[in-house]
Amino acid sequence: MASMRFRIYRYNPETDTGPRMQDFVLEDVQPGMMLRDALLRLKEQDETLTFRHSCGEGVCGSDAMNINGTNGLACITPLAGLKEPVEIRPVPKLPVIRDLVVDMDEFYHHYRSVKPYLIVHDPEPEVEFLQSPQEREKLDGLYECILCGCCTTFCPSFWWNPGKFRGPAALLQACRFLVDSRDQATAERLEDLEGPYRLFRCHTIMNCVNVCPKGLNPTAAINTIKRLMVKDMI
Amino acid sequence: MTFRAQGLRAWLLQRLSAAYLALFTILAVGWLLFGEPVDYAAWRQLLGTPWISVLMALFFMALFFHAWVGIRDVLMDYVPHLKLRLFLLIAVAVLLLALAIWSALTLVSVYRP
Amino acid sequence: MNKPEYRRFDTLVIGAGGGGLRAALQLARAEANVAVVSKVFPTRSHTVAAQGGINAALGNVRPDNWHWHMYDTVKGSDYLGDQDAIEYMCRSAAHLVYELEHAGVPFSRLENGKIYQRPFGGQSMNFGGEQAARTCAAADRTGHAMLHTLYQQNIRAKTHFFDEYFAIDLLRDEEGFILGAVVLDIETGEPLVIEAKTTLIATGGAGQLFRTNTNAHINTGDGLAMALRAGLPLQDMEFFQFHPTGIAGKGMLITEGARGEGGYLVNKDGERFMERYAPHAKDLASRDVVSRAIATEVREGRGCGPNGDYVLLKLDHLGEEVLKKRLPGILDLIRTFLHIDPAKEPVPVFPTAHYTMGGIPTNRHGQVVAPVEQGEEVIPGLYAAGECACVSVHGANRLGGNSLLDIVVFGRAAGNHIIEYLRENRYHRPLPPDAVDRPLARLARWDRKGEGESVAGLRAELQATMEEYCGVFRTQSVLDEGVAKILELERRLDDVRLQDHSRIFNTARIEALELENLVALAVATVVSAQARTESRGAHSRIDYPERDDVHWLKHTLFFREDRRLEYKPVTLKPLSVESFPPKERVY
Amino acid sequence: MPTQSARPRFLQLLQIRQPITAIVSITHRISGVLLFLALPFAVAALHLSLRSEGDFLRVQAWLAAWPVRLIGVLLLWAILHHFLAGIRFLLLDLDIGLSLKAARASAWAVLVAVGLLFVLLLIGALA
Repeated sequence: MASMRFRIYRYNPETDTGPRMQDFVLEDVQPGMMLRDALLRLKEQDETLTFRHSCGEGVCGSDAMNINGTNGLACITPLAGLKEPVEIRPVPKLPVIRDLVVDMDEFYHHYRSVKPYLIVHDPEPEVEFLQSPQEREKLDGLYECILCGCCTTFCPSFWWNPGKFRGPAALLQACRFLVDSRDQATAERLEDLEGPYRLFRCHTIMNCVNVCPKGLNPTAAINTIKRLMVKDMI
Repeated sequence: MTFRAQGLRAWLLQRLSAAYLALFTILAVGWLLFGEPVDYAAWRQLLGTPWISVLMALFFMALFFHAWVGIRDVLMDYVPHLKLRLFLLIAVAVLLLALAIWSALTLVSVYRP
Repeated sequence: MNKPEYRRFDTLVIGAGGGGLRAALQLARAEANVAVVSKVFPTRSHTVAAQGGINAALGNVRPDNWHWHMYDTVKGSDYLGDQDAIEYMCRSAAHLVYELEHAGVPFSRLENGKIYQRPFGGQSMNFGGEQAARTCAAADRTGHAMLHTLYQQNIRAKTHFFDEYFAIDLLRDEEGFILGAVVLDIETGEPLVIEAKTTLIATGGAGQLFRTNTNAHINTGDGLAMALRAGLPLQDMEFFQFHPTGIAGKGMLITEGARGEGGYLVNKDGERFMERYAPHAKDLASRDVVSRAIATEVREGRGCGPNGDYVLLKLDHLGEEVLKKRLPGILDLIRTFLHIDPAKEPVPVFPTAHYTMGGIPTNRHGQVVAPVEQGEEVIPGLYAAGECACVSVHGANRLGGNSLLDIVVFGRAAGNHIIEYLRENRYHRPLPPDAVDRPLARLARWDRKGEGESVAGLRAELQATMEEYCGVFRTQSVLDEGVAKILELERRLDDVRLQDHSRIFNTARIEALELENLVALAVATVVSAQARTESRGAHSRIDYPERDDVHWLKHTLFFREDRRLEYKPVTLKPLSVESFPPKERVY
Repeated sequence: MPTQSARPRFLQLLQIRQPITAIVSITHRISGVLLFLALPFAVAALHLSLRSEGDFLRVQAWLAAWPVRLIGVLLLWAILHHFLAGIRFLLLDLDIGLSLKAARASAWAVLVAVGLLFVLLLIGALA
């Protein structure tokens, strides 16, 4: 692979009235390169190209973007296998601050809204709470979320009701605390998710599962919450 | 069901009605595929069978509830303008209610000579 | 540039990794008015990438006690660690881990429901006896689990966050009090003056000094450089940890937990070479020992691969089941970046720049200290915690699992001391009108237009230079050359120009500011290393292969002014127990 | 500094590649809406078919008319799709086939099955 072509979404609020697409060519593409490596080299060509990134190994969740129409993390997306020109845009729906950088406030708002912290009413023991490996296993697939926003910004239900639908990432967190054997706020948490919007805008479209870079399954988490609600009702 | 159906109840209702509609559809398709072609008298007689009437009544109930939740979801998703959405929701509700009454009267009508 | 806005808080925390968040939590719970400034959204701080675990002598798997942990840490530090701080840390460890567990950290569990603990490098029972199992783990995502939990608890405590604000410089008055900092709102590109009665630096390490490193792009040692520019010294900067098992050529970290779970290293002959270097602890010797062993194998021609430039980490014998349960993140990482299956094939690894043992000198309350004629004094209003601080609990070499411990222990300690300080210092000291000039000038410097060198180019050169001239093995001539080269780079920094002069979310400008920080720290590192003519911990001199306790059992202090070095004694006296006197260090 | 509302948002649906699961979901919606629109006519037809023999025959004649047949073909697709995709959704609700792999496979299966049945039924009707 010698060179690769890119088309990248550009928007600079200080000079542009609207977004545009800019073409780039990257020479000397090495095998094994990830998209983030390519973007960093393109930034050397054009310093104004702006995107977030940090750890480079898919754990900090900074570099979520829309790559050839689908959401993913640039740092763990191999260049090999991307159709050219590689079209890169910001993740859908969130307001664009500049180029590929979006304002994630709305996303974080939903995250904070589900009370993503352990709530314990009983006095705490001197040592650790006991939790069996089986109970702990229930948190697998939930606690690993890196808040990159790939899922929520790829969810049509979030596109239509961004202010009211909590979105897959926040609901995954809600589930993470609901199923934690140490948490004692099950009833409040469930009650808070009632109503037609917060949880029930989910229509099992599963776009979230399709794009989660950590291979998590928010739809399964949402199912778990629904089941807990049904149980709670009965 | 209240107009402002809660999330869980609406969701459950849609699933339960779906299950019934699915079963009913299988039966109906079976009847269509393997049953004899009917004339008017046989048709009236069929729908005049009490247990068929019950199945039909349940079918319509499930159908309208299912449609209500489904269309409500569609409007909530695609009609961001709140007043327009409210108007459409009311229109759909009125329509479904009217259809429910009409189908109920129709189902009862076979028992009148 | 508009005139900056001013905001006032009791405490300004710079950095939202584990150290900053733990301190902020302590403060917010005490109802102090606390602002946390972070250049990335808090859960993207580099604590998130810590894998293996956090050390605490819970004794859940094998018998343990904090005193053994203390012994291991002192020995691991190659006796350069301050034993009062080490005792304090090891004594508090269990309590802090339980506290994290109560806060929600999803630790892996044992059958009896207690926290799972795995063996890690440099750990022993009975002061150098059998291998201990002291590292509490949440699979291989312990840092992620801790950072998210700490952020979540801060949400609950209603800590005030300034997300995506970059700290430019500290504010200081005539009497030496630190009064906050000037920060840059990355989104708007506007500076903001945050006045605070106390300021805590918790900005993490500077792994980006080296080309191949396990660190995130953001780990540019901003807080360390700020301290230097405020006239404060940096301590022990020559001690930079190279993690034995970075993915060869790429740098992604493979946790020591991989060896803790039973993985081991082999050379091209398939020999388990650590048996030669550390007959007792083998692959779980401390990191400096294992890194040197790997580098030696490669230097002596026993490396693997076409160029013989790495060794192999064998994990396949552990079986898919164990890998999935205990090392799921590693499994993913290796599959993503190497396209091989560690359950079937060994993994190419090589020592990779990992951790800044040195940093801003502090005492065990997190207060920043600076030398005065007789001894040292605290810098009023200034605290530091975590990787950017040098307490020093890690001395010349940090043990795996002690950094996550360090950040919570000293994050909390700093928080507690700040609460005390705030009780006695109820009012904001007046900010001298010219205090913000220097930070703003630093920012304005990048408005210069024209042609010049690029930030990315100089940064790459700096990293390559550091790797070549200040790597695992060092000699006088190499270090001398390294100092000359780094000073030349420092001079060339003045020729660097930005092409992007926009305001809104200008990451090019942030990287320029980061480059300034990196260059300052590179100078500190090579100059400190050049002077130390002994081998101790991570500082390994081929020309001075032995540790020299007669001349060098002391901490280096580097000052920016004239690149001056001073030294201060190591605290050998613990708080309540007997001292561990320096002795030969074998594993 | 532009205000939040002045900022662009990227949401050009044609440039977003929808996964197969999303395609099954949106077609489920479309088929549902079609069936909803057909409801009044279905009730009317039932009503007429039971009112008198003449009306019964008239309904039969209408149903045999070409324009109505064309709509009938569309509704046939809608019923098939809504039925099969609906069963898939019910199973997903029961946590059956909820992994990404299974969900994608079942989505494809629904589309293929609907297509096959549709063609078969059309051929059957024409024959």
